[in-house]
Amino acid sequence: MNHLLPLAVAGPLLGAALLVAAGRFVPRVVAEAVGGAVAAATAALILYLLLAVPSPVIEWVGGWTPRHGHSVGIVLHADHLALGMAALVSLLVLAVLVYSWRYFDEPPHKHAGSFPALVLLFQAGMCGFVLTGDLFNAFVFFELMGVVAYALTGYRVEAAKAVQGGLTFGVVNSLGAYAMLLGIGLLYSRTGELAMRHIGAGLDARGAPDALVLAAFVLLLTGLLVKAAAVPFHFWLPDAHAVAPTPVCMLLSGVMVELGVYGTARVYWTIFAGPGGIPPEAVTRTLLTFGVLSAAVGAVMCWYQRHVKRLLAYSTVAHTGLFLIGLGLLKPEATSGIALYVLGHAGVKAALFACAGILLDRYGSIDEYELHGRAPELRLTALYFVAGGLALAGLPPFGTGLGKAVTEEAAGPWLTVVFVLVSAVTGGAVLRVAARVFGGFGPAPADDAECETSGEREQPETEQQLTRVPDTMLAVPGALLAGALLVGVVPAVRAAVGSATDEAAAGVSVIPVPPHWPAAGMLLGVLSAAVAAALAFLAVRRPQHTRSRHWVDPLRLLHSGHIGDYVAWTVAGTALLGALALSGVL
Amino acid sequence: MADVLIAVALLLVAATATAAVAVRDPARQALVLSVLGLTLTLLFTVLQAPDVALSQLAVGSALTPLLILLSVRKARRRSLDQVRAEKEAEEGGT
Amino acid sequence: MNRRLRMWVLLLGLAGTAALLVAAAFRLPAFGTGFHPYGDRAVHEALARQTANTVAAVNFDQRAFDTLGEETILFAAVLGTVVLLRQARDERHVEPAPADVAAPVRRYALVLLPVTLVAGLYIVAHGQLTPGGGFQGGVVAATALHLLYIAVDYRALERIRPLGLFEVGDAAGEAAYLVIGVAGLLAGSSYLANTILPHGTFNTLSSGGTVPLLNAAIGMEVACAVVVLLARFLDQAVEIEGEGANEGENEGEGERT
Amino acid sequence: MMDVLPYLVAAWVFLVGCYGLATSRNLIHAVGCLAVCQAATYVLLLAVGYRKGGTSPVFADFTPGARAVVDPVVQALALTDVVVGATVTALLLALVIQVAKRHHTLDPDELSELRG
Repeated sequence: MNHLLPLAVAGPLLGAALLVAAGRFVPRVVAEAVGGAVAAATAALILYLLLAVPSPVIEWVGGWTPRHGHSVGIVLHADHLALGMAALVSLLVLAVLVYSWRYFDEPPHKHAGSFPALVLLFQAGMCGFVLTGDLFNAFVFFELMGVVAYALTGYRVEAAKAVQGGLTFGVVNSLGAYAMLLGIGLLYSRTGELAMRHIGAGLDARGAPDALVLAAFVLLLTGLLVKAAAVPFHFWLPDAHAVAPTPVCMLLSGVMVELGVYGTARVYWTIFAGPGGIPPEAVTRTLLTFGVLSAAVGAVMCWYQRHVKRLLAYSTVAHTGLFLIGLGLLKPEATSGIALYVLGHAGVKAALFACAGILLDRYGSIDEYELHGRAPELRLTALYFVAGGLALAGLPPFGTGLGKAVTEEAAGPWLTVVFVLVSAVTGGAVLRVAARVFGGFGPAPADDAECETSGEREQPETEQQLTRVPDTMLAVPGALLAGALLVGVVPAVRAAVGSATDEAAAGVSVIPVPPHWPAAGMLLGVLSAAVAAALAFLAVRRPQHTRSRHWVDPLRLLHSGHIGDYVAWTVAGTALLGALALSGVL
Repeated sequence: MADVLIAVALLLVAATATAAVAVRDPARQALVLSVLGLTLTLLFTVLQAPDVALSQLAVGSALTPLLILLSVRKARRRSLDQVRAEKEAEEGGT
Repeated sequence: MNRRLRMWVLLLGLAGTAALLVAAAFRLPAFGTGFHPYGDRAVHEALARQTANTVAAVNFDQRAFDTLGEETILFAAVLGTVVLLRQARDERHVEPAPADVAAPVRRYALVLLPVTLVAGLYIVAHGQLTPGGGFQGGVVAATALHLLYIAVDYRALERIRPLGLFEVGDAAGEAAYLVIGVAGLLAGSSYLANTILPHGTFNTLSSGGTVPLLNAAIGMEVACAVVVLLARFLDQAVEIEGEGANEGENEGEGERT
Repeated sequence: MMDVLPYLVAAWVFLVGCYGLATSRNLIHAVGCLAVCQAATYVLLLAVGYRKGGTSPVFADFTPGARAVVDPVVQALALTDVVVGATVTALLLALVIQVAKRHHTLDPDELSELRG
């Protein structure tokens, strides 16, 4: 028990309230510094709780400690996995605030503090979501993250695409959230409780699952998988991530989407893993199907992008698919693996977005074709970009490589093929961009803007087009990549992540040794990095010529930017979830 | 007796919700949503939830429809502006 | 995706989801017969703390952390709206024309204004006793101010609506809630603990410990937030014009007073 | 019939809202449909908490223990939900206004900048 735990949420909120109240009186520098200080203080608090207090930290907010095993309050259940995620969120928020130091053109008139305030609210929402042990409270924070994220996505109101992306994001995510709330209502009707553990116990007490449990499971997962952008719930993600301000993309792709996976894991472990929940075979089938589908669609779509931020967004879809596969295996080793993978991916993906932001602000374009050969002078950025691409492909000793290797070992040969291919294709796409944009290799690709979003003629997000890249914008991606590297090389991180996931998933099964670098996994990591480099080389040498038809065109046409389509797919996805999990209750 | 009231309120909610979707003009939809807010208020009252009923009355039947109407007004004004702007924009290329 | 394909995907999805929901409906406890362990405990604890309106006790005491999240969502949405509906560089302000209002309408609205305002404050103050509370009262009070728009015109509303002050009020309400929470922590109990004040006598205005305080904080936040929210939408609908009506490029920097 | 009617109404409202959202030809209308979807959640929550013969859980006008009351917890949840719904609607409408400004249309069929 530790009474300081709620401050991980209340602290950033207080900072945000302060920034809004005082934002009209203080200059921008002060507002941004206060935002950074509050984020740092929160990160320090969370790290203290993570490192110095024995797990799990359980706190009944309002002092409603249970009597006779029951309470009327809200419980925060912060085991090491939750605190680790909260720490990741907070550190990334800090990195983003540093990166966006004096970033935007100009803050809204008389509202100097609004961007840092929104980011702090985002931090509070994400921390609340990971720390809470109460299902309805999780919904509240889920909505909070959502609301802030929609506003941040549309932050540059003058950009037509940005407001459209924000709206699509908002509509699809809100629909998911309402589905989730229906699921919460169903569970409450069955168990009369809201604390996740008590709901789980209540279900188990009733014996075998029935249609109600199935419906609740499907509805909860709909909400969480919309957030996690699993195919076919994923359509909002590329639209939002391609257009959101770069610092916001770093948060959205780096950690918010992964919180959908985290939420799925938490809900399954705590509520549905018992005999009254959904049987493991059904869960595995469901999550593997959605995972493989997301990984495949994400990787293919990623390869065929020329808008660099959209390309990175699709690679997030692909990697989230891999995380879902790892989770769906329901093996402790795989769970540890994806936890490491998420950590490494957060650093790498945020760094890549940061580099894309540098390109956008320096050249006023984010289009691979248009930027061809234009950025040879950005050596450090080029280095980061190549390192990021290799890390994404799973090259040891990056954290992504370690996570991938550990998960593959638990996944068996067929899924290993998926892991290698998906990471090679997404990494290869990034390397291809690097080769063309920074190296100017290969002939300039022909322009065929038939059915795609190009990134030409974008407005830089900074005050003017940058002539020199500020040090903060260069330092942050470096630090993030270094972080991703540390995850891979420091054995203590590995051991801590391993024990944290084991503790969190204790209901699933028991285990054993902390994750280590498997020899085969290392080789496969090198192999996928090599495949990625080869793919990039081939693509640069033989640019896609203008073709009237292409086998991926139907898939690309599905990504139509049409809200109606996205909603239809979301509803269909719910039905698919139901169909896949159905056998579990028959 | 209570059951009959609840059933009536429920059916009213279902009917107005359907109407709110079927009415395709946003300004009219705002009015139907306002009615939906009222039927929900009625339902919550017979379900013995006065607190929720009061919020729903304030929010669902007043605030939300008002915001929708203001948005409609803004969008309509835009399209009027647009007609005027169209000619100038031709050469400017926005 | 063409319309027909969308329709097929949608209908398939709706059919599947409908089957799921209907199957679940038949497994739910029959309407009105469920068992409510949490609800029963909540009633018991609310009475133990002298809060007559148990819904208020749940909202502001037992699950006060939810309400914190809820108010933060409101706060964030208002902040987001302020940011999203800011005057863009290619837009300018136009003064709305004074409007003629029919005398009976004006009288009616002006009489209603103080009544509504008082009703709003009453609803806030009695949140722990009778249905209603900070949220409902706040909305009513905020709506009251807008009767002025109906009664006189937009400019009259703007005069009594120093937006900056309301924005600060919105943040102050949020901050007050957070600080009351911290007070519980500093008093040696935990965050948002309702133990720093005596719980008072059942069914009186001062009962419920911190419940009335939190209620007031919410009332203030909601009233201010709704005013700001409506102001932004009204601004867009009444005052801000786009480049379409804007002849000169640099008129867009129009400052507001 | 009364045993399941409230739940079926909730399901109907949710599905009809989804249908409207997917087939909407106007973004403001779509946001309205989303509000309809949300109405389903209120109906479900309050229906779950209802108790036959129970009164509202407010003891200002009768002594505690005299009568059964309906579940106050779901009412608190529904209250939160109402607020969340209103704010989300407001924020989405703000985005719709900007879409109308920047794209000069509210018809989703005509918004085709983001594809592929």
